[in-house]
Amino acid sequence: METYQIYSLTSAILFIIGIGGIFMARHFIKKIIATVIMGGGVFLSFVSFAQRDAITFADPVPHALVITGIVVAVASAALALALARRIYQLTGEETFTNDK
Amino acid sequence: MNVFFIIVSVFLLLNIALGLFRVWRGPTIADRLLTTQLFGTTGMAILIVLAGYLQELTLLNVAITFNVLAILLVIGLVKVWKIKKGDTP
Amino acid sequence: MSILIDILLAIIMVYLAIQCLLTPRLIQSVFLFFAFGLGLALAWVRLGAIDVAITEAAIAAGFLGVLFLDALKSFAPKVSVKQDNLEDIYKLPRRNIKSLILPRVILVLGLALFLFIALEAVWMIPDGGGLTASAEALLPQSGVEHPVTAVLLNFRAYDTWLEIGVILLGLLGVFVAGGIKLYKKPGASKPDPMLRQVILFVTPVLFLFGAFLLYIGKTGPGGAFQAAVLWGAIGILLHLGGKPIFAMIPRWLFHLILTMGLGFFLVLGFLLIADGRTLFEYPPAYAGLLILIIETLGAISIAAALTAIYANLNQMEEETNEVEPTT
Amino acid sequence: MIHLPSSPFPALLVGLPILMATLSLFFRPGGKAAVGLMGSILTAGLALIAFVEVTQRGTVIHILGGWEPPLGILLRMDSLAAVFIGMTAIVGVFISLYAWGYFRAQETSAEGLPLFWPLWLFLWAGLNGLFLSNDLFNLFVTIEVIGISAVSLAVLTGKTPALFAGLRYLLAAITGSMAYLFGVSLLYGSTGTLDLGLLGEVLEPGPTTSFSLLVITLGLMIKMAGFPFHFWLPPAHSSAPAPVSALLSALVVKGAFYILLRLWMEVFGVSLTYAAGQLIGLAGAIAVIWGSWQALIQTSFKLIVAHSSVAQLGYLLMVFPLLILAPGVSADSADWLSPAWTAGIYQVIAHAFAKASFFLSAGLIIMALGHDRIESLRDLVGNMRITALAIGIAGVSLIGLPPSGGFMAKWMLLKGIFLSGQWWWAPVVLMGSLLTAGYVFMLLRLAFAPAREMNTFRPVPKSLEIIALMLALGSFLIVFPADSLIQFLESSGVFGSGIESIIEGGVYGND
Amino acid sequence: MMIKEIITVILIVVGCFFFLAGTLGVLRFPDLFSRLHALTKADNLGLGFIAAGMAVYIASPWAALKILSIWVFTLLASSTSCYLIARFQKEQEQPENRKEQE
Repeated sequence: METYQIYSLTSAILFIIGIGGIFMARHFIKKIIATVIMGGGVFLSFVSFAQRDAITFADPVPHALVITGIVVAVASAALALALARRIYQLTGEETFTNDK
Repeated sequence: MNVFFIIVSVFLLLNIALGLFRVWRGPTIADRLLTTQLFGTTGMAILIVLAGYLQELTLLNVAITFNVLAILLVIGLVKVWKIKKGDTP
Repeated sequence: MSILIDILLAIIMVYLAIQCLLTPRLIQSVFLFFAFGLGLALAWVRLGAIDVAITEAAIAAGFLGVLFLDALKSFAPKVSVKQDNLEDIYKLPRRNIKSLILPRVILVLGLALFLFIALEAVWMIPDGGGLTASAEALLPQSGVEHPVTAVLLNFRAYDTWLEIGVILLGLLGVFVAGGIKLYKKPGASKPDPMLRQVILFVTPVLFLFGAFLLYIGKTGPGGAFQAAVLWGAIGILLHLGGKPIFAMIPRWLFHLILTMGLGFFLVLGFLLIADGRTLFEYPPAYAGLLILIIETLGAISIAAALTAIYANLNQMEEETNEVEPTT
Repeated sequence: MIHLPSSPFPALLVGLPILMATLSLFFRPGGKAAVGLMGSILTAGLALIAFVEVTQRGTVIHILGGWEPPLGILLRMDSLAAVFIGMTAIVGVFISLYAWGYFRAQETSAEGLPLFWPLWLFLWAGLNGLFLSNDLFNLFVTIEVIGISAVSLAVLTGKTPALFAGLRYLLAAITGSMAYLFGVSLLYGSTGTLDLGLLGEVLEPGPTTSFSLLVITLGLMIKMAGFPFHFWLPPAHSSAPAPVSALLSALVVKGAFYILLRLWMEVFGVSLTYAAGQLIGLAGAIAVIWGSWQALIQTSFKLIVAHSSVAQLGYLLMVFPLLILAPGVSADSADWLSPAWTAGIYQVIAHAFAKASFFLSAGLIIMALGHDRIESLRDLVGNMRITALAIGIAGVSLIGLPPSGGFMAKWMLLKGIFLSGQWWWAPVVLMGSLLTAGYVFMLLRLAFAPAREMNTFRPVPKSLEIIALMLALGSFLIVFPADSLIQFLESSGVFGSGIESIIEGGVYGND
Repeated sequence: MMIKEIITVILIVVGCFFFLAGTLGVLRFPDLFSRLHALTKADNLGLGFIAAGMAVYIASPWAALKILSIWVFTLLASSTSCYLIARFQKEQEQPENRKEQE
C-alpha cells in the first residue's frame, strides 16, 4: 500500500462522514462544519492523486485547484454562518425542526 | 537518522491519539478543550520533525502560519468568554 | 515504515471528524474542528502539498475557526444562564429520539453502501498520469519558478480571478444576510490593556510574515491567498482591539480596496484582449512583474474582504433592527 | 492543435457583468440600480452580438491565457452555449427592467435590497461562465459563483422564512457542488485532464468512472432540484422577491441541467448504462406527477408556481433515458437522438419564459393585494387585465397547448420517446400536462370569477405588467424560429450525430 | 554518527519524554488544574527540546530563527489559552454554577 492510497481511502471516508453529518446533524453550525469536512475529503482525494503523479515535484494542478476550492468553500461557509446567526437572532431557532 | 525521525513522528502521533482519550472521557468541557491544545503543541512538534525528515524547510512556514493564527483564535476565545461572563450576573 | 505515520494520521482524522459531528456540545465541535484542520494540514504535508497546508492552516482552520468561535458567542443562550451549569449552555435541545431511529438506520445503511462503492472507486482508480510533465515543460514561460503559483496565476488564472470574485460575493452575501453593520462604530467596549499589548506585538509579525509568504510565492510554497489571510488577521485583531478600520476610512476607499484585486485583474485582461491577445495572456517579458502586482493587489483585496466578513459577523447582534416586511 | 476560430466574446461575456457589478458597488442605492440596469443592457447586447457571431462563424473559442488544454482553460461558445446565453440575455434583460421598476415601487428599508444589482450581475457572469466553460473544475467555480449569488438574492428581503429557505438552499447547494467536485477529482485522477473534450476521448469505463458518474449526477440533481432532492426549491423560490424568484426559476436551475446534459452527452458516453438512464428518468417522472399534484393543492400563488417548477424540471430529467437505447433495441429511425435533447433545450427555453412571466405576475399581484393567497385572485381580470392575460398565456405554454413553446417541447419529447422505443414515458408526459392544466385553469377560473367581497387592488405600474406579458408572449414566439433553431443547435456537431461518433471524431474537429 | 546527530537525538528523546509525561499527566491526574499544569509545562518543555534538537540538526541560522519563533508563539498561545481554560473552570466552580463536577 502506498502513501497516496491511504489518503485517498481516507478521503472517501471523510466525504461520506461529511454527507452523513449534513443530513444527521441538527444544529446549523454542525451542518456547516459537516460541509467543511466533506470538502476536506474531496480536497484530500485531489492531493492524494497529485502525489501519485509526482515526477520532480507533485502535480501542481490539483494543488492549485485545492487552494481555489478551499477558498471557495470557506466563502460559502461564511455565508451559511451569517444566515444561521441571523436566523438565531431573529427567531431563536438553531435547527430546521421548526421552520415553516 | 530518517528511521529515528519516523519513530519520533509516530510516537508523537500516538501521543495525540492517547490525548484524544481525554476528549472522549471529559468529564468537563475544559478537559476536552485542553486536549485540543495538546494536539496543537504536539502538531507543531510533528511539523518541525517532519521538516527535518523531509528536508523541506518550508514546512516551518506552515507551523508559523498555524501559530500566529492560533493567537488570533485565543484572542477570539477571550472575547467569546467575556461576552458570556457579561451574561452571567 | 513511514507509512505508519500516514495510517495513524488517517485514523486520527477520521476519529476527529466523527467525534466533531457526534459530540453534543457546540463548543467542543468547534475545538475538534480546529484539531481536524491541524490533522488535515499534517496530511497535506505528508502528501507534499505545502502550499495547500499553509492555505489550510491560514484560511480553513484559522479564519473559519475564528468565524466559528465568534458564532459560539451568538449561539450562547441569552436568558437563564445563571440557573444552569455553564456546561449545559451549548447542549442541544433534546427531542423525541424514537421517531428519528428508523430514518437514521436507513440513512446509515445507505451511507455504508455508498462508502463501499466509493472505496472501491478510489481503490481501483486507473493512473491518469496527471499534468506534472506539461506543467514542468511550460514552467519557464510562466514568469514564476514555483509550479503551483504558475498554475494559480498563469495557467489557470481565470479560476483564480473568479475565486477572488467569489470571496467578494461571499462578503456581499454576508451583508445581505446579516445587514450591513460594518460602517457602524461598535458599542463602547473598553479596550483591554493586555489585548492591546498582544496586538502591538503580533501585528508587525503578521504583516511581515504575510509579506514574506507573498514574496516567496514566486519561488516556493506561499502566495497571495495565504498572505491575504495573515493580513486579514491584522484587520480582525484591530477590530477586536476596538479599532474597526473600515468604520474609520471613507466608504469609497473601502470599496476601492475591496475591488482592487478583482478590478485590476479584469482591466488588465481587457487591455490584453484589446491588444489582440486573450484574457490573462500576459506578455512573457512582463509575466513575472504582472503576476507580482496581481498577487499583491489580490492579497490586499482578499484581506479586506475577510476582515469585513469577520467584522460584519462580529457586529451582527449589536443592535436588533427589525427588517420591515417587503413582499 | 485546435482548429476553431478564436473570438474575444466568450471572455467579454464573463468579464463585462463582473466589471459592472464591481463598479456598481461604488454608488449609493439609486446609482447602484442605474449602473446595474446599464450593465444588464450592455451584457444582453453583447450576448446577442456574440450569438450572431456564432450563427455566422460557427463554434468559436477563447483560449484563456493562451495556454491550451489540458493545462489551460478553454472557453467554447458553440451553438448550444449560444442558445443558452441568448436565452439568459433576453429573459435577464426583461427581468432587469422589471426589477428596476419593482424595487422603486417598494417602500422598504431592507438594507440589502440595493445589493440586488451587483449580485444579479455576478449571477449573470456565473451563468455565462458556466455555459461557456469547457473545464470540469472551472464549472465547479462557476456553479459556486451562481450558488452564492443565488442564495444571497433569495434572502434579499431578510425575512425569517426567506432566511430558513436560503440556508436550506445553501446547504443543499454546497453538498451538491462538493459531490460534483468529488467526481471531478476521481475523473482527473483517472485521466489527467479536466477538459471536457479531451476527457470524452480518453475516459474508459470502470468502477471509478461509474462512481464519478454517480456522484456528479447526484450532485447536479441536488443543484437542479431533481426529484428526491427538490425539497429546497419551493420555499426558496417562493420566499424571494418576485424578480429574484423569476431569475432563480427561469435561469439558475437550468445551469445544473446544462452541465448534466453536456457531461452525459460528451464525457460519459461510453460508461452510461441503460439502467442509469431509466433511473434518472424515473426520478423525472415522479417529479412531474408529484410536483404538479403539489401545485394543485397549494393555496398561495407563488407556492403553486414554485411547485410547478419542480414538475417542469422533471421533464428535463426525462430527456436523459432517451439518450440511451435499451441493449439489443435498435431505434426505428436513425435520428432518434436529436428530438430528445432538442426537446430538453426547448423545454428549458419555454419554461424560462413562462415561469419568469408567472413569477413577475405574482410580484404584481402581491404589490396590488399585499399577499398572494389565491382566493383573493377573484376578479383579477377586471382589475389587472394585462397581468391576467400574461398568466393565461404563460399558463397555456406551461400546459403545452399548441402553438406554444411548451407544446413544441412536449411534442418533440414524445417524438423522442416513441423513436427510442421507450413508450412508457408517454403517459407521464400526458398526465403531467393534464395536472398542469388543472392548476392553470384553477387560477384562470378564479381570475375570471366575479368578486365576492370588495377586493382592494392597489394600482400597479402598467409598464411592469407589460414586461410580464411580453415574457409570456415570448414563450409563444419561440415557436416560429423552431426549425432554424433546431438546425442551429444540431450544427454544432457535438450532439447531433450520436454518442459513438463523438468519441471517434473528437470534439474540436481535430485530426 | 556525527556529534551533531547525537545531540539531536538526545534532545529529541528528552523532548519526547516530556510529551509523554504531559499526556500521561492529562490521562492520570485527578483534577483539571493538575492536568492543566502537567500539560502546559510538559508540552512546552517538550516542544522546546524538540525544536532545539531540530535546530541543531538543520543547522541553518534562518531555520533556527523560524524554529525559535514557532516555539515562542506556541508558548504565547498555549499559556494564554491555559489561563483562559483555568479561568473558565473557575467560573464554573462559582457557587451558583456548581452542579456537575466529575
